[in-house]
Amino acid sequence: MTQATPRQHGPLYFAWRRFAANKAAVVSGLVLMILVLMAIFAPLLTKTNYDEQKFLTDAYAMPSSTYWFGVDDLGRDFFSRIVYGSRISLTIGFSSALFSVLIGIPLGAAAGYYGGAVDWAVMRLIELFSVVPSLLAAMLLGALTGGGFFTIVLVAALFGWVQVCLLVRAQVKAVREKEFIRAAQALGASPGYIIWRHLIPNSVSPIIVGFVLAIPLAMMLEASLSFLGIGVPPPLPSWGQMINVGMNFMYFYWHLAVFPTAALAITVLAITLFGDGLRDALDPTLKGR
Amino acid sequence: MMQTALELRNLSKTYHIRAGGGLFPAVNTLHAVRGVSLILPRNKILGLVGESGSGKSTTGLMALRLLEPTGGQILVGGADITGLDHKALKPFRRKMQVVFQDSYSALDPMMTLAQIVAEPLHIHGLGSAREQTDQALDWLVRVGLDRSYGSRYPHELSGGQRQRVAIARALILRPDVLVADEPTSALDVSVKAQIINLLQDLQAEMGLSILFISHDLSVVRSLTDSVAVMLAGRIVEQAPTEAIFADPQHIYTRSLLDAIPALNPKDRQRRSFISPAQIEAGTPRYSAAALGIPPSDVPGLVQVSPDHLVEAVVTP
Amino acid sequence: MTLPRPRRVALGAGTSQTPEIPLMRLLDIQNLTVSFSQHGGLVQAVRGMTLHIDQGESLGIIGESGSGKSVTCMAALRLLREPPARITADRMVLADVDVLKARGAELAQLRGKAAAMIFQDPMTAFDPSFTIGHQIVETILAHRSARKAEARSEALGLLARVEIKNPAAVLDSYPHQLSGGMLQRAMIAMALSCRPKILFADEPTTALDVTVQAQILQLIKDVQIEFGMGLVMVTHDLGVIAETVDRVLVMYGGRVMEQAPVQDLFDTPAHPYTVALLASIPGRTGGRRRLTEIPGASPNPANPPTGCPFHPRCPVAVARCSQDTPVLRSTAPGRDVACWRAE
Amino acid sequence: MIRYILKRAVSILLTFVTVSVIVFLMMHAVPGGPFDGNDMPVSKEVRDKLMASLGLDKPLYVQYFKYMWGVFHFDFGVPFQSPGETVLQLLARAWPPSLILGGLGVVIGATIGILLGIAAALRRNSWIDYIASTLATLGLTIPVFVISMMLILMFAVFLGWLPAKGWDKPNSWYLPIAAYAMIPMATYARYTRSAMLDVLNKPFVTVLRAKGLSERRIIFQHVLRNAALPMVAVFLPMFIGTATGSIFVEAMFRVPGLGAYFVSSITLRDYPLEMALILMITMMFCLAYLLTDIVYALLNPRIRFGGKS
Amino acid sequence: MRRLLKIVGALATATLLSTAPLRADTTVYSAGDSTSGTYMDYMKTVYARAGSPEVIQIPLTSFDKNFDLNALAAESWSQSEDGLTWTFKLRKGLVWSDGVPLTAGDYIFAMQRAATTGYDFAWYWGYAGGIKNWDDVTKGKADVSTLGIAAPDDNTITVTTSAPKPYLPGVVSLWYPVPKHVWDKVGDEWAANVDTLVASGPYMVKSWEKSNNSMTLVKNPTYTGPWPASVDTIVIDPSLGAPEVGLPAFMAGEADFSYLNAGQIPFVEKQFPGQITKNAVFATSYISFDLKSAPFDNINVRKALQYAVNRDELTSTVLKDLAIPGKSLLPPGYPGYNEHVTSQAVYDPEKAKKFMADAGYPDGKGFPTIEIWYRDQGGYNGAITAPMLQYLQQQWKDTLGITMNLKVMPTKDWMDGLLNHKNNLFLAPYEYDYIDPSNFYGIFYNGGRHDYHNPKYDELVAKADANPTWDEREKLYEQAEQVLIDDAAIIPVVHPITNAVVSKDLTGEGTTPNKLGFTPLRQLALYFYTHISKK
Repeated sequence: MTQATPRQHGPLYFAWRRFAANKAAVVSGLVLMILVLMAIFAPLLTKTNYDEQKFLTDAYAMPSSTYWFGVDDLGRDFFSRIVYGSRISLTIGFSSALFSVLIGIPLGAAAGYYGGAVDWAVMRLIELFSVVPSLLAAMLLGALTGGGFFTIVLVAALFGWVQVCLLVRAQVKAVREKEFIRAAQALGASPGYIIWRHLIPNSVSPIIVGFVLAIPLAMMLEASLSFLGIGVPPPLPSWGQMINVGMNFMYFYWHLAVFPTAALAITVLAITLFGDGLRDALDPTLKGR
Repeated sequence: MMQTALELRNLSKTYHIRAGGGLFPAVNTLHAVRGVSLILPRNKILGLVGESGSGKSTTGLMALRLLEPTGGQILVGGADITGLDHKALKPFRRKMQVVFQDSYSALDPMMTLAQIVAEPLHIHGLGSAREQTDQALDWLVRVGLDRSYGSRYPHELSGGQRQRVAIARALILRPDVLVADEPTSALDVSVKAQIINLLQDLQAEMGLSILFISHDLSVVRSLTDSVAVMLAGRIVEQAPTEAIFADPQHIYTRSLLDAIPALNPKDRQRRSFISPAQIEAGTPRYSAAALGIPPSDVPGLVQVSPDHLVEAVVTP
Repeated sequence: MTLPRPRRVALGAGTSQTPEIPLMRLLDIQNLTVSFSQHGGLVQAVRGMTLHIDQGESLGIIGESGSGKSVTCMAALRLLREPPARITADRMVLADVDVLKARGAELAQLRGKAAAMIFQDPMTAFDPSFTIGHQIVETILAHRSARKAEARSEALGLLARVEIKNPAAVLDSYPHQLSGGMLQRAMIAMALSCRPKILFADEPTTALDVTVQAQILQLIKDVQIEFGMGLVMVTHDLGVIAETVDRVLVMYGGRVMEQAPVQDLFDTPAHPYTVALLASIPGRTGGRRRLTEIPGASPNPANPPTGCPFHPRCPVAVARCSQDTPVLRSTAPGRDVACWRAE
Repeated sequence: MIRYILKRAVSILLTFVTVSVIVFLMMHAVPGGPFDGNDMPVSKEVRDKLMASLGLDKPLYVQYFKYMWGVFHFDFGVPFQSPGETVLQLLARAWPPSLILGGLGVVIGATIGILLGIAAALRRNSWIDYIASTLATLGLTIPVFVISMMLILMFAVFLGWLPAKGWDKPNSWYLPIAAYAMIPMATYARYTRSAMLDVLNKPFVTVLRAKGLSERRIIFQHVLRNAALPMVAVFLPMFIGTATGSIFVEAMFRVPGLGAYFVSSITLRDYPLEMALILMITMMFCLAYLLTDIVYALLNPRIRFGGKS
Repeated sequence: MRRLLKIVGALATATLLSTAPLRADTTVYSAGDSTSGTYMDYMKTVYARAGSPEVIQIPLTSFDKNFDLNALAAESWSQSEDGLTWTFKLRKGLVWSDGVPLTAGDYIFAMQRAATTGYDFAWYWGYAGGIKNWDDVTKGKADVSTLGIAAPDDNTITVTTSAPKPYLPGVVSLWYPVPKHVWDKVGDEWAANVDTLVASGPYMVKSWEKSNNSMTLVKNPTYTGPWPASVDTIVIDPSLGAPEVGLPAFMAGEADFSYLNAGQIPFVEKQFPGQITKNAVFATSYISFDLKSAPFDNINVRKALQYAVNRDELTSTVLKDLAIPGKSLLPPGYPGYNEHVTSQAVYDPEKAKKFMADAGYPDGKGFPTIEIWYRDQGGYNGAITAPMLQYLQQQWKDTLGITMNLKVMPTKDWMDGLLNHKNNLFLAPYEYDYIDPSNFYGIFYNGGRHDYHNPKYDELVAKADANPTWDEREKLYEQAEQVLIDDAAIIPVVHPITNAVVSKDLTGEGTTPNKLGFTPLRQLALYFYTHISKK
């Protein structure tokens, strides 16, 4: 009866097609995948653990065929530390983003769907977070909680959810006006059903984008907090902490600052471009460009 | 006696809108719908006609309780559903369904057609998941699609096909009343005819009662049994369809009919703008004595022939 | 009217123009093809379109969504983004200028001055940040050297001409403050501001109410005659065609199916598609009834059928229809049909 | 519109008060006080005596109201770490460098960023786009203190062209401002690009082309004007965010601005200064958002004139 | 000239500088400490003082680069028979820079004010000075007039201590005068303002840029005491204190010396060979335990940790150039430093393992995960703490099988944790205040800083403190330290040192190493600034 193509594809398939056409995003995705694999299989890639001071006599050694990224001030193979550092830094990024999303989705969905007083309350909460200088709050929280891994995740999530929440709220608000929501209401569906079955699946793009773009924010925050001394405690090799230490050696032992900075920059760049690609691919308003 | 599927009694909707600046802006009251009373008889199609802003869609949404009326009552099969809460309303939801104009926004883009059509069954917990899907696929066939469409997504379909899916979803619960809010205005001519025919067929098969909201008088003429014309939130004329086309009483109805583009270039005519003042001046006047009712300065619905109501001023 | 600046005259004169073309011919398109690259594939929206329009003539292009009628107009003014769009034609001359070769200022001069266009949705057609007056005045100033005050008073006159009751107020209004009908009038005024030789109207009344639609159509017809413009009315509504134009082009699947004077088309449609289309119009007669419908759906431009694009839905199709694409041929003076079965 | 502004003002005031309460409570919940010793413990009696002399022995709510009452009279107290002056005097002396640094940084960064963004949007997917995007992303991917360090090494240590620190000589401004401008530049380049693309896809742009306007006029008058609207919304808050001093840039270049006090007020438990800094920034953010709302309304005829839709 | 210098590459800078023409006035560009201090008044605030008050006021006594005590404001001093009262005779003819004579009353007043309104110094004069009634006065229990200090006449100061303090002349090296005649007019603010900041020392303040606490000091023309000013002008810029800033400034000729961080040392060795000096600190970084809670209430655990520290490897690798092994509480060269004590601080992993097993944690099994808390700070401590602790972390893990986490915190939090027993393991730094063993041993006396209570130790330290004979004192201190070692109460780890690059133009005693090989530099500010000359 029609000549429509026989293959069936969901909307996400077309998003994928659009994404695949974006070279920068695809390359970023590959880089990101390599980084994640590197983090997962760190023990297989490195000759020592991140905290083994095996090369004390070669401390500060420059990069060479033996030590690809050199040796740090504590006699540790710097390549091992960079590789293991991807674990810490990516974990901070991902878990902060996860918490951001976990806080942002329900609040954003509720605000967008119910509007009125709920929206007002959520917006005031967001306002609260947007007028407080985040770094100051981070330091205060750091002082309160004693710093460390969880403080960083907490702070990043605390200030990262706002973006996710706003994205989800805007999307839910837009989707809520769609007639299929009216149709579901006419069928007697409860608000919970509508949010769960219709609004959240249709907000998957902003959620994914919000999640991906929250990762680099958290990673950069980690670097900043490390600079202020509220970072991950040594000897855990977070890139931010390594940059902070390496800065002192930049005059001569440049490798101690350059490699972690490059690792952080490449990762953040990859995630950002990947996120941009995802947004372009998923955002229906930019469709058909 | 004719059974009533849906009855609206004196239904109205008022919005308060702040206008202007200053500390104490004037609050304008917008009467989107004022005192609309309508009866949709069982197994009939009633056309609700008007231009944008006339309140016809608002009336339709209120009839479905998707919008809370400011005043008046809604009766479904004789039962008053005006004040019912979500839970009490749910059984009535099964009896009343809706099809919208924009078929693209009417279907969840993230769901397959089978899921979309089965959703009413799912919400009302009718049958197992398998039965629900089965029934949904049957309905796809019934509205002229193929069972294989069940695994497709809305964006893969044409506008007409999507509207078929929307109709399937609306009718899978076998409702008594269907509110169709401009279901054909976004469609191409050739597809429009398909959808009108489909509605005709299903209406006849299922004994459905349809409230057909449209601004397109041509479609209304081909589809409906009777027509109510709305203007600025009021009904200004109501009559069997042919009576409206053959003998429009209200000047606004006449202007609407005049505005229909000619279907033959030979019938081209000059048209002029009809202002609200002209409408007011053109509102029919009837002698109270002839009608046997007390005179009044304000327009009200007057019965001019057995089924023909028109808004008119009753003069002494 | 002021003369165009000398440099542009020289540019215009320098472009290719063949002496055989009658002086009256405003637009001449031969074998226009427009395709879009999408997801790596190529979608042909217009396939071998040929049309012409002369001074003072009104041409209707009718077709369903996806038939390529709007794309044709956009292509004539080079308003499509290239890429993804790709336009080829044996000939595409608008007001003696080769549109496909025109660049930059020459193109800008073509637009608005040689040909103006009004669009389907007046609500999104104006820049929301500027007043109506500003947007009309800037159009005038873009094509003519005039003082701002002159341009403004001319804009005022134009608004009055399009039957806007209080033109001064509308001049200083922002788009969001006006109704759709009012905006469409303002858009017509803006289109007229540089006295174009040809006016493209792309579904100008689809977004409007019935009564407003009637008024706008009347207005377009009036100004077309008054300004002696050529008119290209693009629509899917046979009623609009019947109301406004002299000659009709029926498009389907990116191709021209039939061309005829409007009365002939309605009286004696030649192409099966036109016949079916006319039959499916609702409300022609009184009484509830089933309509004559055209089965099936419009062709998918990404995957068009071979042969005649209409053959899968055609009640009189023969084997040949699915293989060979029928060419548009003349059956009577001023009448062309692309159908193997048409005589 | 006045009503709209008043409504925003009230809501923002509410936010401000909430922030002040939360911060005050958090501040005092942090263990240790201003008089806990550095190298050797201070005896309890001495500490109590000193705490009492500053009213820190009173219940928290009393301290809060007392402080806020002072704030109401522009009395922010005396900073513990610099008791020779009032908090206001300290701000008056430490803020100007931050303000100049941040202001110039944002203005220069935003200007370059906007130009990059425009270029990138107009030549989408061309080499200009890629270079602009890379530059923009670089500013967001390398921590600003590393950028600062690289600038110092490059221009101060190895080339010796510019001083590595300080704020007293005119040429000591270049490097910190350059470092400072990176983030606004990156943010604005990204933002402008996407806002421009957004507007370029609007139907009215096609209409403008159909009217025969020159591409230059379309871009610079219409597209930019419409793209500016969402950009206005981020400008002021960003300005505040940096005009109050970047801890990092100021620390790296030893600019005598407010930056250092953010850290020291917290580590030294300098409650009056800590509170004043947070309140000040919060207040400025509040005002910035309010102002943004107003400017937004002024730029957007939809809000300015109300009307339909 | 200066512009030219900047354009020429960094390599040439040093050579060009050395041939630069002599300036009419000699100006030294120097690093300062605090960017945030307010009062240039040592007696008011020790830790947050602005600039270098020790250069503009004259203390009673002071140490030179060989750590010998010199008489400054005090011409002579004597101890009473019972050893409880000291009499200091002031040098005659000392005047404030405004011409008002400097009297004993200015010193007395400084101390009385410190006892009543100060807090930074409260512990010092009680603990180091042992001044009679000091603690009661600071706590508000006794009137200031009962304080054991007096000025019988304008040139005499008497100090009464609650126990004999043979080293008191060293302690009073931190006793600076406050100009009472100015204070009476403007109060504490006298020290926050150039106009009222009268000087009694070799230099006086000419200008003071409040925003970054940089200041210009010039010769005090009224100064008649020992150690007169040796250069015309000193420009002190606190921001130069950090090596990252100081070195670029040094290379640009904007500083006459700069401290170096570990990464800069090899770079400077190449660029400025022979110009690096090591500087005396006299500080100790040690591990301290909470002796009252598990697992460190078990002496075997503490001993195990003690024996598992390889100080020599630590300082030859991780802390190369930054520290020397810390095998006793006292650093080498410090009075009382004892080879016998240090010989016991050996690295013996086998012994360590045995102690661990004895404590019930063979191979660290069952040993809780411990956290070590350390302070977030800059300077030489900041440079060594993190690497040192990571080294220890790894070493203890390898040797003893125990897991240790690190936690850094601001000083206030650290002190709070230490005092309130919030953790059981700390890294503590201590830098001398006056040159006498009692300074270090006092940290553990009667609770002191660490809540360490051992009657035997207290008795030995008290005896040593009070004994007038140096040899006997030295023996008693040795015994006291032995108690600490036997208790394994602390683990001294390293003595930090600092490195600096010094311009060739800067010469004099202040920049030449002492007999131990250390240069005094800014660490001994008064000595340094009065014993340098600039080409």
